[in-house]
Amino acid sequence: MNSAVASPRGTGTRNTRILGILTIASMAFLALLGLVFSAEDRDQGSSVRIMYVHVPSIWVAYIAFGMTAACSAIYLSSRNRSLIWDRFAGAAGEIGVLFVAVSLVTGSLWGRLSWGTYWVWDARLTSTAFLFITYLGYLAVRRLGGTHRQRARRSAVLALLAILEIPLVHFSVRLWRSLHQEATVATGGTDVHMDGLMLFSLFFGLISFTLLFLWLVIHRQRSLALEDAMENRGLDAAIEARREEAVS
Amino acid sequence: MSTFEQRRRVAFAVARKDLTIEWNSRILVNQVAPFAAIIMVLFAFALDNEGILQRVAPGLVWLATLFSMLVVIQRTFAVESADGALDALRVAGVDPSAIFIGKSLALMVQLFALELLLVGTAVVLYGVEMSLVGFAEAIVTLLTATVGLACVGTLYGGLAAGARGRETLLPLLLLPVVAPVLIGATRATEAAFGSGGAQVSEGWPWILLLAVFAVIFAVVGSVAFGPLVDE
Amino acid sequence: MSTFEQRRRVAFAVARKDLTIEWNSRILVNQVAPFAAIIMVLFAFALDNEGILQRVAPGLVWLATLFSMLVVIQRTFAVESADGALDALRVAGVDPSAIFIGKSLALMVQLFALELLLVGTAVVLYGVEMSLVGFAEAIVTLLTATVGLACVGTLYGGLAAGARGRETLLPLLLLPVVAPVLIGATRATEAAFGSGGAQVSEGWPWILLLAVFAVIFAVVGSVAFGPLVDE
Amino acid sequence: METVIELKGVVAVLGSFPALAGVSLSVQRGEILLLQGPNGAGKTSLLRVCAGLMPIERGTGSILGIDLATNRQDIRTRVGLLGHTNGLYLDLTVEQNIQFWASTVGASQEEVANAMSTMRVDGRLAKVKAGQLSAGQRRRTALASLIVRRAEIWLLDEPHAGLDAAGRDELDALLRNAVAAGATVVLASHESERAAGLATRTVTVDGGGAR
Amino acid sequence: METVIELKGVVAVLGSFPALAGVSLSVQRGEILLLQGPNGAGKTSLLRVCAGLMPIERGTGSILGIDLATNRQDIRTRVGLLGHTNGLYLDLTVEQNIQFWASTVGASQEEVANAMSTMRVDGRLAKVKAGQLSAGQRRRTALASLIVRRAEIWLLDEPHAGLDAAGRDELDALLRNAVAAGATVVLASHESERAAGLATRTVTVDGGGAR
Ligand code: HEM
Ligand SMILES: Nc1ncnc2c1ncn2[C@@H]1O[C@H](COP(=O)(O)OP(=O)(O)OP(=O)(O)O)[C@@H](O)[C@H]1O
Ligand SMILES: Nc1ncnc2c1ncn2[C@@H]1O[C@H](COP(=O)(O)OP(=O)(O)OP(=O)(O)O)[C@@H](O)[C@H]1O
Ligand SMILES: [Mg+2]
Ligand SMILES: [Mg+2]
Repeated sequence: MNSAVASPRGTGTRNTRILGILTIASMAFLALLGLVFSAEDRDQGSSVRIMYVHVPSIWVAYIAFGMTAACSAIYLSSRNRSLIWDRFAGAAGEIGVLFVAVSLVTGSLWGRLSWGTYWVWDARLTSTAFLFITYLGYLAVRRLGGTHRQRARRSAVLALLAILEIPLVHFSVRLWRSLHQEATVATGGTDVHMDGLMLFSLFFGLISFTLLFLWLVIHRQRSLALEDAMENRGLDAAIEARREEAVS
Repeated sequence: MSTFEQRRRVAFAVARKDLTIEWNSRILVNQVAPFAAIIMVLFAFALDNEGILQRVAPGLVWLATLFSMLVVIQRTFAVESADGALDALRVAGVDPSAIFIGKSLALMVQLFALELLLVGTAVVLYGVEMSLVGFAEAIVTLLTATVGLACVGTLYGGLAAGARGRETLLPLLLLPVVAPVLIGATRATEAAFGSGGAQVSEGWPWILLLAVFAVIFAVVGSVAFGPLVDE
Repeated sequence: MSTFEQRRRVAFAVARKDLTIEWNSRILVNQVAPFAAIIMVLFAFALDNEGILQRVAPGLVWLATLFSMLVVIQRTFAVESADGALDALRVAGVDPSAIFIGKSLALMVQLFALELLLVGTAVVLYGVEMSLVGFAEAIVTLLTATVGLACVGTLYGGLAAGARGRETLLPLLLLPVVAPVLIGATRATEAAFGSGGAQVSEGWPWILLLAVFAVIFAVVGSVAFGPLVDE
Repeated sequence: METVIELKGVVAVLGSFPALAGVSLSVQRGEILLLQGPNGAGKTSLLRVCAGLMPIERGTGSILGIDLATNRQDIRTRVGLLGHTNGLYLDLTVEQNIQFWASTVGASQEEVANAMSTMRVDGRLAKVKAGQLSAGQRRRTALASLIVRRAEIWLLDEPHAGLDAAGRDELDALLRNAVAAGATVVLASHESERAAGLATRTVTVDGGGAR
Repeated sequence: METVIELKGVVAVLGSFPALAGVSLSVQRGEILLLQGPNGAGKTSLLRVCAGLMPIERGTGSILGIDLATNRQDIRTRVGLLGHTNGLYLDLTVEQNIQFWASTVGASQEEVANAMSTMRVDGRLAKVKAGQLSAGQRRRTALASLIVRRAEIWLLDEPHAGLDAAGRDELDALLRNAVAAGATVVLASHESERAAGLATRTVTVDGGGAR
């Protein structure tokens, strides 16, 4: 953490640059897979290609929110309450929100193509929207103000509550019979009705999006650390100025 | 009695102050707008069965506007009474009708921004396709409805502001009065959206109704705000 | 840490205080209840075409409950922060989980009364005919939904109470969380009312969902209220 | 001598309680009148009646020659009241607060700057939101925005409360200047030594009456 | 001598402003410590830190031997704070307010009655809603409900403000009694003469530090 703080030029290190190159390469390959190699779907035609963005991005969002919750739990249970966990939680939360947004947008474009409408009030779609809003609320609470520790504790508790929304989203299709695709991949069953390359592309998409996520989170965490450090330095100056106020 | 020039100056000062407060606190942008969007989602969720939703979309836009308006008005008067500023305004001899006009103006700006967002959401979510005339009609509807809503909201908001338990008095006073706006704006929006096969031309009489409402409450408000709030 | 006995005493003291405040000010009876009734009428205005209303009556009951709940919660925390009493509570070292339980209890009582009224209105206005089992089911639905709503409302109400601009943070936090209650309670009520040919027996799984929600938020709230509100 | 406040047998109620139970009082231009009396005596209510905020139930009164029963709106443009609360917008900065009051009465930028430096809420504080000020700083801001309103009668409810030692002296000087410029001051206070040194006359309020 | 408050280099921030910029202070049991200093100096913030209400950003501190950084909830059960606001429920009567606080700590009916008569909010006032009281009567009610909370350290922010002459004397007597019974008092005040007579020691707070 402190290496990033020490280098004033940016949040990159050698390792993250490697990660970044990997991410870009795998993204490029994913584009090839999705747009060129994989076949059109029998029913959906070319529009099925949206899947390689839509599905990995929501799964990565789950991972992100899971990470937010895990880091929050670690923060709350650790003895020394290191703020690094809070920053990881916050960074993952922000990027998770981004990925949900991507999934919402691609999903509704896909919906336009395959159902003829951008949006229906189906359980999966609605619960995804609620998930999005819940984490917007989480980010709003992070910005409520107070000391870093107040922010960390408050938002950690909220993150642990918010994660409860994910099972709701995931199982919503089964709870309420809905238009949306039932869970076909992540059911744990054996009867996966997807062509091999499609499945491979999907999982490859998951991997590349996860790489992208990790890359973003590390940078975001470091920039948050820099912000905190700046604030600390600002506090030193502010304390000096405050002492000068004394009339003596 | 103050001159016209004075009154204009004070009204603008009040409006500027309210908008500055919004600018400083960003409540509308950060919180009311998401709230309004959530309301639309909740409605949809509670009511969606068998395609009811598409037909009632314009009604939902206006219901969401009304509920968000309640929040905005409460906030705009909470700001006045938090530290007794309303008393200070009254005792500064600021002309009540200027206060009314100023606060209504600020409320109009905020409401209009909110409605644009809501209508935009509805257009995107429900796949509404509007003609150019329909679009113009929608804008005119928003404008006239907003003026009426802002005036009546300010009037009753001011009345409720003094009372203990204002969180609950305001909706009680306000909701019955705005029912006509709700109907008129919904019908006009239906015409603009073409929901349920409505024609664009069917909207104008409703807009007229909204305009009449706006004028009535702008005038009544300027006159009645003093007596209602002051005593 | 306080003993169980202490905590119980404090929780009851807090609940009694909140109910006394309601008794002294009669806000619920005089203002929230009429507000809720007006909401139901407004819905009817905005939505009534071709018999939609009858089908969605249970949804309307719960939407009206939710919106009134927002008002009641805002009021219950406005009372705490009007003169800094929340600070006083905190510095008196009153156990946060006791505060949570006490305020939730008081909120439950108030919400339950309100819901009885709303359901009664719906039954009378829409001519719902319930079997005895349906009636029992309706009551159980009200009870379980109320516990969940009161707990989650108190939790987020407390969080929002400290913040500037609390009028609007609360709905943002609250609405996505209560959506499951809204669905569950609506479906259970539909079963109890027999709306759209629903069977009474279809309601119980939903009631189970409501119960799970209530338990989760009662437990989570008791634990999380301190950290969320206190710091 | 010109009589600026004239009350005869004024009764004013809060709810059903007669906070003022028959007050007669007359104040001349240029006086600094101190209202003293125990808690709940009716000092605040008396000031609010004089400001035209509280309606009177019985008796008659006139402020600056304007009738209290019928013309309260006109009275208000000519008096200034500092109550127990400060009347600030907590989300506006100190400067924005004072600017707002200045623009309602048409006061100049110079007057604003003067008022702020008189009450020493300029410099760093000018850009701080009123909601973030300390208690005394809020009181100072309220006084500064009272200054720009240029009242003919200053009605002050415990104006010293919350001010620091220097602020008290500044306030006293301010009031003496205002009186020298033709204003009249009525203030309620429990700090008898300090206020007695400032006041030209003392009236004791008790049980809703004045002596 | 037992040290009940011990602060070392405490920094506490409001927003991003260091309201306390390194305060060191130690208070012994039985002292009546007066905090003096100009507006905005940090007196209120210091009292709130000692009450466990405001978290500290840097430095260390302990109250009654309990660590301020980790154990604020435990501190709060043993101190009592009267802030600039009164912490009353405006829709409850005076008696109901005090009863409520009594029932949170398990105080008896007798203690309630005693506290009410000590601060003279019994009789007619007992049944008046707190929201309808005069400023001084509210302050008295807040003090009465502080009495029933039986704190070991009393933290008082301008407790004299708003009280009438008799009330000030009653408050002084109350504090002296509390100290005689083993409590410690820290109070902030701008009324130097009155407070200096009461205090056993004076500390000047300025620019977020204490001397
Ligand atoms: C705005 C519209 C949409 C939203 C918000 C949305 C949301 C989601 C979510 C949250 C998941 C993850 C489910 C989970 O495993 O927990 C998902 C998966 C999926 N979505 Fe969508 N979706 C939308 C539109 C569509 C459309 C139009 C299609 C295709 C017709 C589609 C096809 C899929 C598929 C195939 C999966 C993978 C299912 C699985 O194996 O679990 N989605 N979507
Ligand atoms: N609704 C009511 N019912 C009963 N008594 C009331 C009501 N409203 C106000 N009062 C009483 O009216 C009086 C108001 O007095 P006022 O505020 O003018 O006193 P004050 O002289 O300013 O006191 P202080 O020095 O404490 O500020 C108080 O005694 C209060 O208890
Ligand atoms: N968000 C903020 N930004 C800038 N300054 C702030 C902020 N919040 C608080 N302050 C400053 O912090 C200080 C708080 O001081 P505090 O309330 O402790 O003073 P005090 O000694 O009690 O003063 P008083 O005698 O006026 O009550 C004030 O100077 C105030 O202006
Ligand atoms: Mg008074
Ligand atoms: Mg202070």
